[in-house]
Amino acid sequence: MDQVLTPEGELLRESPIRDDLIKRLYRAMVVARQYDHKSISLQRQGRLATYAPFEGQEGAQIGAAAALHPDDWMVATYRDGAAMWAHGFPMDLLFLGRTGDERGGAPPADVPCLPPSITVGGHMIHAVGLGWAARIRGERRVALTLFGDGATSEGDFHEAMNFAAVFATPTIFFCQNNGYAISLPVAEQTKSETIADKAVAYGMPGVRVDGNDLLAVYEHTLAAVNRARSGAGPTLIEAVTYRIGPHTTNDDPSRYRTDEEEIVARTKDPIVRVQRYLESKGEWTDAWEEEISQEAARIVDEAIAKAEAVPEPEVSHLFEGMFAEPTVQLAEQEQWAGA
Amino acid sequence: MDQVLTPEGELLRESPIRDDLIKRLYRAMVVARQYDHKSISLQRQGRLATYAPFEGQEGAQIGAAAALHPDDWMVATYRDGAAMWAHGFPMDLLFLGRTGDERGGAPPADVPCLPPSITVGGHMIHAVGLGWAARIRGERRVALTLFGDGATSEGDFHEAMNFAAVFATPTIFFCQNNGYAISLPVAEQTKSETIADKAVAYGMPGVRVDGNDLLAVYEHTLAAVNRARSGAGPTLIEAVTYRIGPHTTNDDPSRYRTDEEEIVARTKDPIVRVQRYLESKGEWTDAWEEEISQEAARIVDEAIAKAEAVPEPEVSHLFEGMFAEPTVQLAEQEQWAGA
Amino acid sequence: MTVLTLAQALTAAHATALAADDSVVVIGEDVARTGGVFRVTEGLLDEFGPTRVIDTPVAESGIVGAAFGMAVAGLRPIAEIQFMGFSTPAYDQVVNHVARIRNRSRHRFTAPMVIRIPYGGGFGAAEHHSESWEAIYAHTPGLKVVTPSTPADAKGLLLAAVADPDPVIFLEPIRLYRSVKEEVADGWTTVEIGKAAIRQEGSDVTLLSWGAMTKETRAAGERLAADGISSEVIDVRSLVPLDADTILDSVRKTGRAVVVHEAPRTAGFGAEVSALIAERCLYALLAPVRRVTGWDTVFPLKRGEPHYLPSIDRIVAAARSTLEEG
Amino acid sequence: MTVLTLAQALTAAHATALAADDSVVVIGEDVARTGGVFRVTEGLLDEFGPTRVIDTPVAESGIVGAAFGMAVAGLRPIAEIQFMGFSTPAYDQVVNHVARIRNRSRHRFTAPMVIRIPYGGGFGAAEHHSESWEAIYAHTPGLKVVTPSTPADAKGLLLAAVADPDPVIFLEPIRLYRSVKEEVADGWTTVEIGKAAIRQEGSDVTLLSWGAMTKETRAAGERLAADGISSEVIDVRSLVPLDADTILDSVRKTGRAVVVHEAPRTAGFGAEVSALIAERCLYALLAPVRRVTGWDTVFPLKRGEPHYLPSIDRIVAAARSTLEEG
Ligand SMILES: Cc1ncc(C[n+]2csc(CCOP(=O)(O)OP(=O)(O)O)c2C)c(N)n1
Ligand SMILES: Cc1ncc(C[n+]2csc(CCOP(=O)(O)OP(=O)(O)O)c2C)c(N)n1
Ligand SMILES: [Mg+2]
Ligand SMILES: [Mg+2]
Repeated sequence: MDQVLTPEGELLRESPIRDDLIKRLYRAMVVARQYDHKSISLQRQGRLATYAPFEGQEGAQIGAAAALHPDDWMVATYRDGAAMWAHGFPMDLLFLGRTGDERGGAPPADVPCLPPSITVGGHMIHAVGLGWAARIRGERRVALTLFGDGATSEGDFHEAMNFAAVFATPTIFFCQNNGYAISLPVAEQTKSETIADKAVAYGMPGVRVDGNDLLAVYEHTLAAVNRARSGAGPTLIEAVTYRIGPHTTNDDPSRYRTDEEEIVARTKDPIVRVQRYLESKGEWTDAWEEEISQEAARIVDEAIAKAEAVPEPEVSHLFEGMFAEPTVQLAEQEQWAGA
Repeated sequence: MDQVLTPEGELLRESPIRDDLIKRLYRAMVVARQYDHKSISLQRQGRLATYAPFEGQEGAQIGAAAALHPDDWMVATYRDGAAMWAHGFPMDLLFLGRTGDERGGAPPADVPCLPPSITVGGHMIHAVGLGWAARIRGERRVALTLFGDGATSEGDFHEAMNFAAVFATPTIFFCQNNGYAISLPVAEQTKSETIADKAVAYGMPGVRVDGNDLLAVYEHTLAAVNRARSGAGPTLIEAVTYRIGPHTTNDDPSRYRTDEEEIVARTKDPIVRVQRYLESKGEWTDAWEEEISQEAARIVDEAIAKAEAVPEPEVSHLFEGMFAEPTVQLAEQEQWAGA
Repeated sequence: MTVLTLAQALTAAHATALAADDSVVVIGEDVARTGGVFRVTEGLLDEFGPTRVIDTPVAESGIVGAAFGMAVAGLRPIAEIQFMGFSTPAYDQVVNHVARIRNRSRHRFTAPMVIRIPYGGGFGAAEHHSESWEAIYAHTPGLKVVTPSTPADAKGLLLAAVADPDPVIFLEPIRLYRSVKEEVADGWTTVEIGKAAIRQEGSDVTLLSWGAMTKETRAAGERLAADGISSEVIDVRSLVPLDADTILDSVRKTGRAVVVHEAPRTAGFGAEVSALIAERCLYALLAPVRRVTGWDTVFPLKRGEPHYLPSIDRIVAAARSTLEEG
Repeated sequence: MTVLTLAQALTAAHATALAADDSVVVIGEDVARTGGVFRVTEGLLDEFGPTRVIDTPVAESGIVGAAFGMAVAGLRPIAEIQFMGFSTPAYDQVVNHVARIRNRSRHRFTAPMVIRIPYGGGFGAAEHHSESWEAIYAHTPGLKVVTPSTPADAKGLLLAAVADPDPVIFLEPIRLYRSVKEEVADGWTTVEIGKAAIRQEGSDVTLLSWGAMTKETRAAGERLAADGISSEVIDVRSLVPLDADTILDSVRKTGRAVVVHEAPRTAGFGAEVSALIAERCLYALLAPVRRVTGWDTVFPLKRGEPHYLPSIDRIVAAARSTLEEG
């Protein structure tokens, strides 16, 4: 498992990443965590529907997103709000979606990020098709898909990996191995030594990185992105991380894991280690932390306000999304529904 | 790729297999090939529906089947008549099925062999469940499933391999890599170096053998069967062979491969090499060949006669297979159909 | 007798089946450790052990395909799909293998298994968690399709499904898991598959529904009764086989019918019920059959839900219209 | 104009679309090298090259899922599933993604793609090669579902489907691929999706069908005409959107209807058509609507086929019964 920055914040080898970028990504992780924590409390207040926390996975998501160009495709899941926001998906739309509103699935025209996939496994092949299309159209865009360890058990993972390799599509398979598929630990999901090893079955390079190590994640994702962009084909990246929170706000992890395990996991926090690193280089101060956390709070609060300002959907909301032009049946049913 | 017997019939290393068994299996291959050739001519005469020839794959199928106990499960495909027959599936039922009659799918109670799978990929997981059940019930039966190279592209292959490995079911995945999925060559189906390599993704042993080498196939399948029976779990076997004939009697291979390729493939015939080997040991004579080929002709002809003696199905044939007890709707519909 | 919710009745049915028959196994995602998303299989792991209560990787086709193999080998698997929206990856196994092995092998091999699928909306869930696809299963020859709406039916139908020699798609109305409580018989108790239940006898109009919609339908019946309209309320319960006699006898008596379901309207199972009624008792019909259904749209997320699900008002209005017309 | 079979018309439509629009790609199993099992894509590889005419590994979910990604990215893929029996592995992609991305993203992302599926029986095929599952696609909000029964419709509907901004399930009646020939317009020509075709005007009874069954239905119409019974023969053609007006206007005129399909009866699309008719023009009905369908059985293998498919006799008998009754 490749690591650049230890949990204690020391650099194991020279990183090509400049400190100003590291500071930018550190700030992004801080914003993401506030978004995550705020989402949980909003859900408790009944202002959001079920929420799937990503605490502990900020390094993986922010590091991966940072390796993309703005016009590269991102195809992510219900747990990837940090990555999606970092790729330009407006935070207010993430909140809006979580209130239970389809309007949260419509990013601006210049944000090539699909709405989060709720089904596990089905979305990876979409990133194959998106990248494939870019190549057919002569664009130099790549497509990165995020998914979890559990998704690698679905047949669709196999078909997506195989198509990507056979057709050498510019696709990056970014797996966040956060230890569990709801209650099932990775050791009971597969007998392969690592998830990265699965790339062998497709003649695809597979790399395993410390997913809580922002620098390692960024470095390897960038390499995979460049490889894809150059036409050399797909890469599987296994980012080893941990889901600090419950599977969703409905889940009770005590049914399947120990507090000790969570305590140990917390010592590997992806944000703390970057803070320590920056501090050691004199790039981190309490004042700056104060500044960015206040900024983060403002960003999150503004996004919530914007999301909650969206009026309740009308009856037409159900019908208008179905086709470019409503069918006779839908027009008729919309009338009945309105009556 | 492990090989014991060369195309010229010379033994590369000592084989544990006794000559009388080799003679028995040689005879089985001869019968199988006559069944195959006869099926093609019957199809041409309109006496069988579409047929999928297995010429060239007799070594793989007879060798694999020989490694099973009579009460082990076999789950095979439309191209595996040789293996099914060798495992006890009556030849007349194989013919009957090919005439287009569901009654061909009902082997005797003591033959644990499912009707051939027509869908590609879906049946492998059945061998996982069958083997799993045997273990739960405390039986020492194993389940062997035959499938082609093309089937490894389906998501169901992935889920079957993963379940078998995770739950250590007594399942043997026997892949006949015959070079093509209809028109698609293996090199365009996957970028993994070999199909056996795919076992790595499941932490499962994978072996690659010369599928035209009866002895190598038998040895490795027996090892996998013993391993499964001992509770050590599943194995993937890639038997490298070649489909000498068309995909089915509807197919025209000249659209996707050259005659040269077929000519070269014929030099690796699985039957000829065993004949040469036996001859070298003084175990093969023209007289014996004459004897077994006449016997084979008799077996095949009797099976055809038996199959063609089965009367045309009545209307009730459609309805009686649906449930243990017909539903009110089916009973009603059967009346209408009869009227 | 014990007072149980529908979810508790299902748990009891599982425990009863596992205790009564060694060949019964429970298999699915998170069914063992956590007792399932809805806790329906809670406690079974402790009581019956990991050999018979099995947590699987996330692979629906694998779950159904493996359970199918187990069933062919003589076990009686109860497979759980976490939500109906996730039943589609297993659809090929269900349609092409589970539903067909008996016919393909002329009874030589069979698949006595139950596939449990929580279904329906109304709880503000994420996408894919509120689907009602009963019609796509009911249209598949070789499957039985049942859905309970009371705790007693939940236990009785599940045990009947486990004992059934053929595969049964067992649809569990999520919205009713905890909303109803009633006395349920202890031990082994069954409800015959293929029989509808008349929840309320009446003479003016027949109201037909199944699953969660039985709740609004019964309420509509009460609302109509308050206005002196006598409705016969039928819980179809078993879509395949369908209890046509009970349905047709009722409509012959009332001359009017309203079919309610939350699945999309076009080619929903309500079309079969409506067609059946009009084809079999046209001359008894005093007014056109009305269908009150979900719309031909994707099931909406939480905020749109109120506009989607058939309401008591819509059912009442449809029933009234059949009286005004005829 | 050129005289073409239905299969040739489809080939022409592919060539026309590929030539007219760079964003069109053809993807599926054996579609390039061999031109597909039915040779419908014959010659396209040579003319348009491997970048746009793509042979894939055997993986239906992969085919549809990759085509979906391509469509979202602005291409117009035509994906082929080899036989309807093999469409189920892709069902999850179709139902949960292809049919939903527009709604999920409020028009921000769309999937303008065509999924071609040869379907129906009557040619003595192996298991899984004769299915008619139109109902399970018609029941899925977000999909259009069409099926041509003439060469001209085949070309016109396929080009309309390629040009459609939404996903279209394009069902090709295998039995008709080579059995009919007619003049087909050259170049780009379309048939509007959502319009039924009246193949024969009549006044006594309306005969409705789609796909391969239109053949027996037309023949039944002729048989009836010989006996002085005037039948209006309608090729529904587009199941979603359904041309209700044409269907209902006809039944209001004739007062009698027979719906024919080869799919299993229960919850088949015929139930929707029958229900629609009885719900919308009950008072115009002189006799109950009759459904002439395949049975609720697995589609039989070759030897049983004659007992399964709706015959001209069965259609004629059903039509007569509507006249005797009313
Ligand atoms: C096809 C499908 N099956 C089941 C589910 C229910 N489900 C939601 S998340 C999840 C676990 C996924 O685990 P993983 O891929 O590791 O992602 P994580 O939740 O850990 O981020 C499951 C089984 C689903 N959403 N889709
Ligand atoms: C699910 C499914 N998709 C497609 C087909 C059509 N089909 C029949 S055989 C075949 C190729 C299978 O190739 P392989 O697995 O190598 O077996 P082989 O025919 O070479 O023995 C295909 C695509 C099918 N039967 N099932
Ligand atoms: Mg996980
Ligand atoms: Mg092959």
